[in-house]
Amino acid sequence: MPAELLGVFGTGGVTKKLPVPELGRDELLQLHRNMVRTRKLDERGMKLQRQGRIGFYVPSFGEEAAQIGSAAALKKNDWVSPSYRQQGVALVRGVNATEMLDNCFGNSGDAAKGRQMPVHYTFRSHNFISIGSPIGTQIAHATGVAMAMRIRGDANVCLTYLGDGATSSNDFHTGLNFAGVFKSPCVFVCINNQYAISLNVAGQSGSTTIADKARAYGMPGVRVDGNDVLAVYATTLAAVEAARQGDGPTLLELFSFRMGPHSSSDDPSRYRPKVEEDEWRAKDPIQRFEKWLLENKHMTAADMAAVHEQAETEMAEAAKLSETKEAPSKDSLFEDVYAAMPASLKRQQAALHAEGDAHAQDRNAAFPL
Amino acid sequence: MPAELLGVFGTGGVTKKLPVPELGRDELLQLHRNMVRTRKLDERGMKLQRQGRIGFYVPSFGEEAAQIGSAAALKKNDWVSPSYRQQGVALVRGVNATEMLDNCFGNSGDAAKGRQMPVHYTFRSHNFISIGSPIGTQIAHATGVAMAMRIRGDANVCLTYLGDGATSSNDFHTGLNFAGVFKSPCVFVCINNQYAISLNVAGQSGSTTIADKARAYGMPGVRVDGNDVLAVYATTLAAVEAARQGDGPTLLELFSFRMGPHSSSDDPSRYRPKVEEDEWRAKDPIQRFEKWLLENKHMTAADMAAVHEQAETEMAEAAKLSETKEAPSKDSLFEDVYAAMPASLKRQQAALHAEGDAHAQDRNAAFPL
Amino acid sequence: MTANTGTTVMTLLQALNLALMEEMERNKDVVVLGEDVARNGGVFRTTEGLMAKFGEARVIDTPLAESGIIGAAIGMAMYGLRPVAEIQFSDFIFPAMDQIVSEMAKLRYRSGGEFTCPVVVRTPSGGGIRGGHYHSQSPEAYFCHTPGLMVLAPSTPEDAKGLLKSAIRGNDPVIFFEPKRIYRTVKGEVPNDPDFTVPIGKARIARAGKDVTVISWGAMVHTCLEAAEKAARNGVDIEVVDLRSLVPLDEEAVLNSAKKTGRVVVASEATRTCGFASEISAFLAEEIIEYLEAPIVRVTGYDTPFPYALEHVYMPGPNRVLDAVQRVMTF
Amino acid sequence: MTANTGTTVMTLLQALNLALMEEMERNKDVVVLGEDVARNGGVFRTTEGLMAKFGEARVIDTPLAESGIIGAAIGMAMYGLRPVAEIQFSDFIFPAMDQIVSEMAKLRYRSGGEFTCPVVVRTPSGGGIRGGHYHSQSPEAYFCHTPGLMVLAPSTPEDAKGLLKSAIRGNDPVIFFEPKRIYRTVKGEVPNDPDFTVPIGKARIARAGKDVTVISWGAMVHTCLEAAEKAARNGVDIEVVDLRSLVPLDEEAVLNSAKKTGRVVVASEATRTCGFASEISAFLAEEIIEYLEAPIVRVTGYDTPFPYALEHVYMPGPNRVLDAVQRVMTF
Ligand SMILES: Cc1ncc(C[n+]2csc(CCOP(=O)(O)OP(=O)(O)O)c2C)c(N)n1
Ligand SMILES: Cc1ncc(C[n+]2csc(CCOP(=O)(O)OP(=O)(O)O)c2C)c(N)n1
Ligand SMILES: [Mg+2]
Ligand SMILES: [Mg+2]
Repeated sequence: MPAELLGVFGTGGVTKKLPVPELGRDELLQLHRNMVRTRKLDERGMKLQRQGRIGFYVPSFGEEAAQIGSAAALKKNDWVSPSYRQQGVALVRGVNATEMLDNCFGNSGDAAKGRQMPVHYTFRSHNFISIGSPIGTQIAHATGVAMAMRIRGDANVCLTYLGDGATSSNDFHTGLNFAGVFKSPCVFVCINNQYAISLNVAGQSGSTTIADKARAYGMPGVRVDGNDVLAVYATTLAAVEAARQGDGPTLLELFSFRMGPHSSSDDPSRYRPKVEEDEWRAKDPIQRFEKWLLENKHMTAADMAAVHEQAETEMAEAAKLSETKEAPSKDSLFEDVYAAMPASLKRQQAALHAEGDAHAQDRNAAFPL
Repeated sequence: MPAELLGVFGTGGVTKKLPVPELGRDELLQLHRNMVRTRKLDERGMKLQRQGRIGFYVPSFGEEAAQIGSAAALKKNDWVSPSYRQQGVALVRGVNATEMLDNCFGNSGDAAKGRQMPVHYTFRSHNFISIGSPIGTQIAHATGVAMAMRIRGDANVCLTYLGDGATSSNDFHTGLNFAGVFKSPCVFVCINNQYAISLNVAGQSGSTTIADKARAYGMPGVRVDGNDVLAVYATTLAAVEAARQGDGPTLLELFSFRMGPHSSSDDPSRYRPKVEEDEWRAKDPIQRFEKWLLENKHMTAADMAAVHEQAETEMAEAAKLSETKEAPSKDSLFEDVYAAMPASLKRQQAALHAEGDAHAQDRNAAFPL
Repeated sequence: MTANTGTTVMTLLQALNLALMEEMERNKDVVVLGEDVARNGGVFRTTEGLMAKFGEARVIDTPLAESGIIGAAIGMAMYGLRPVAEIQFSDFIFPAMDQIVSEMAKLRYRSGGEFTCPVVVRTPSGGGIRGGHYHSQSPEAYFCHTPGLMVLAPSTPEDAKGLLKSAIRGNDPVIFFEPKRIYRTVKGEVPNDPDFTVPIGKARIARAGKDVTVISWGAMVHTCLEAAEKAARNGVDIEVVDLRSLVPLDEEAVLNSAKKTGRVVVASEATRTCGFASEISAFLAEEIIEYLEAPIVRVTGYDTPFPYALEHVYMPGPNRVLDAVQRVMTF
Repeated sequence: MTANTGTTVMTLLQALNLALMEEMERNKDVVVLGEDVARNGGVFRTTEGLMAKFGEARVIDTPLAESGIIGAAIGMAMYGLRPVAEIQFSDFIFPAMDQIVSEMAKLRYRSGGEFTCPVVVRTPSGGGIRGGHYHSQSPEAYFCHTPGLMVLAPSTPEDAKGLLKSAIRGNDPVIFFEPKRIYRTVKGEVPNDPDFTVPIGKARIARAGKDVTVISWGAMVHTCLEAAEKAARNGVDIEVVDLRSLVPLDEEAVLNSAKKTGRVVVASEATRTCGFASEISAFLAEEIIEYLEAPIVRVTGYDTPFPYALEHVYMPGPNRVLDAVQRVMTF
């Protein structure tokens, strides 16, 4: 029997209804605010890309509930091992939008010193691990972090994010298998947005659900309506606290939909039917939560409009700020390869300096793709 | 609920009893004969190693039922993608012992031209794929072979063997995942001998059984008493025929025990209790089958003694024959890297020839490990 | 259908697509597999139209696992097919490294020739598209160091088509590096004959010259040609050798050009230490050092991960090649 | 407990075991993980006694997955531990290649120094134990070509101990190749001082000489020394440079010796094309070609997979080194 689909709102194919989690009004509004901020950040990111101001962007449209609900279940000392579609999670961790857009602009304010493509963030002070592009690797890191937490005797938890496509990766298998053996305090959050670029999840795996895969590792698998922020929050909290108490890891499947393109380079009309997109637009996680907030009188329509407007302004201003910062220095190219720069790199660095500005022409060449 | 343990003999923790498969007397005797031949071949291999006549050996003591019963379920045009502990399977495929021992001696009669360690066989004409040492890689090959069978429209099946340790490998995951998606005519036979060198299967994975892992790939998982040759035969046959008919792959767990050391280099007393070995010696698959054969009057004790004696002689003679064959030629070092030898290798080959016998001393140096 | 004679001008990407079309047409054992190759036609559109023409059985969207793509391709090849596997970016080839190094490369040898592995692994490679760390690397040296593999890196539409066709028809595993930076910008005449192929293991003299030999491959060949044009204006006559095939190497072409000019520069985008540029240099220093009038100078990427914002500083442009030429000319 | 002064004679294996003991004692963040390392003490017994002394929490038998071993070690290192991961044979490092190349090597750089990755990957390497294809390879070049990694390859008990301790104390990821062929056969004096370390990035003159420079590392150093003794009897004075550290390279030591003798041989077990021997050769041909009196000759394994029955033909012995010496001496 495949895993049940859990939800609080009780719509969208949910087979088992959960109680409303105990959250104060401030906490509810905080969830809402961060979902809206995530949406606005993504809209800004896509706009900057379309305007040619940044080179690339990866929106998380439709995955706001999955991100915000799960990240809200963590404590400050917990760790996050993210994939590249987790800007909402970073906001919850306390990162500000400028820090993120500095990365997208690849400027000297970027913690990664402009060395990575946009959306490949690193926020050490927020226990938010540096993001790489290779699919799945972060899953095994999460297990390692969690193993270390246990070895150190810290009552912390590591939560990792992965896509449905990432369930096929080598490190999904090793990460979950190691965590199952060592009962590591780890929560594996798969945001099943049903697509890995053009491949539908049905082509990704023969298993009926992703939560079903947990059994292979001796851990519980929980399937949740990923567009239901309250359900996401409640189930993640349960998994996180179980891990914290030594009960071992959980695989959480947050069933959702990638409402936008895979990235700014992608054109979904090539591979997925418009009707599917329309159907899921009706399940927009922000709208669903707002409907519930209104019905339960936690907010008025005016409150909501204000939140949207504030978030819009926040992101516009962050973008303006980031855009003014200068590019990283040439010297930064050679730093941080090793703790100390070896002789060979010093020579390479010196050679670059010796070139002076003679090669400005090379450097300003437009790139063809 | 974890997978049930199926068996015909009905002993050794079996939770669900299977009917005796429909097999004629000749077929039953054939199973018995091949189990005994496997045992005798392994005894000979270990002896040759202890005597210093071959450099290394990997016995399959205790896994005779698992190998013979499963391989007997295949047809001639089916393929086998083996790991390094499948000498019994090769015997069932029609390989003779000399062909195998030629490999162990690394002589010029070896199909692999003496290029691999002992027990790394290749038998193309028996659809028995070349064995490598890396754990797990053969699993993905099996899926590829099976995908090709479907693309070609051939009603063949590919069966692959893997250990309990191999279930942790990258290619277990990718091999089963691809097969689940493409419904490839493939049977994954995991001989769970409970050890991966020194690691007990409990340390290998958190899942309760290996068969349980099938669910992650949307395929049936079947757990069988691997020391019960009739149960192994019946369940493998069912899986093979399902695959042949287009019903997709199966993961079969043959629950058994590695009665010997991991290899001739290994000393199990360092890591496993003697009582465990004693307990499993009582479940010796050959003895159990012989008991059943006697009880059901398919053979007499005298018949059995004759089979043992013949197999003993067969292996002794095969060893004698293999030992006389000469070493591969120096030139063979450079062949088969590519379909045609490139200039660089021709130069390297010429350089070796130019050395003449001047370096005989280098070559005869004793190796230190 | 194009005529069997004459040529057509097309981009490198179109040439690759055409090669796949023709080989799939010619031999039904040719199958294509990889991530997003079927329905989406490849993220770069190299496999566009293949699924429509040859069906889902032969053009296969796989799950997201490079190890599985290559592992399955090896199995298919053993059974008799000729799989062409795509690794979406060469940066993502590493999850498949075990299958490539331990299995694909060694299968023929370790089975005494019983099993062969005619798999072609196509993979877009190199920088210049603002792809940062993981969409820009040039990992060819890892595969050149692995006996049993052929390693190809064309730089023109004609060679791209001709070499890909040779690779698919051949009986050895091939890692085929596609210069993604110039997929669409470099155009050229490509023979229409569907049996036109380019032999593996033969270099091409991209520009004849007498003063300095510049050896390169892939997209960097165009950088070297640009440098050569500039140098010509200053009276220095550069010979540009486009290796096309790294393994097997056209030793003769390399030796002849180096002997002729006595001055050698090797240019490559890859990181410097243990790159294939070092191999060429070592080969020459061992075989014909007595002909050399100057150091063998390597122009390469730095020994750092591939950067994003400073990509244009990192990647060797024509002026960096010219600096090296200057060094060997004035030695 | 040994005294803090003086030395003790021991095997290379014992020296490695002692280094692990001492560093685990010194810093409780040091943990050991790998296949069969705990209960079994490692298939070569390098980790023998560690579990008994430091417990199962710090000496960890992992499931059979190199990718998981390295992936988990990276996570541990990010959290603040200093994991020492064992890959049972260096031939089996390839399933972990993605974690090593894409993550371990790039983590510091791509996070602007926010995250570091002080993981030491110990792995027995090289031929000579009749291990055939998959228990004999020398894959160091793959890692030398990967910026961000340090690559060490000691040849003596003293260096084995001192370098392993430096690696564990350092803040960079290290691939530590252990010369398994000489684990038990090479013995030597090892300082008792638990704070004795050998600096990373410094070569060792294993034998001073004036006629020819022979550069090597790992077990091959002993082959070169044997060749040097033979050559000495014929009046040829070989200087043997033991690199110990491939990345970072002691450029000065290599340049100085090569300049002094003007004749260079580089010897390595690994396959020839794109091996680290080629890198040394290219480095010299670029930096000091004007000092060289002869070709730079590489003595290496052939460009084939590693064989079994003909291992003794494949592996370069002292006479093959002497042939190369002869070639550079008589040029
Ligand atoms: C190892 C690897 N292979 C291929 C890619 C190219 N790629 C980038 S994202 C992606 C799809 C990922 O899908 P999923 O895991 O579902 O995450 P989502 O993008 O839906 O968030 C692919 C194939 C990659 N980044 N890494
Ligand atoms: C990738 C890889 N890692 C490590 C090894 C070393 N090794 C050889 S056999 C083995 C254990 C395999 O256990 P299992 O899969 O249960 O098979 P069994 O030996 O029990 O038949 C290990 C770790 C290897 N051959 N390949
Ligand atoms: Mg997805
Ligand atoms: Mg086992």
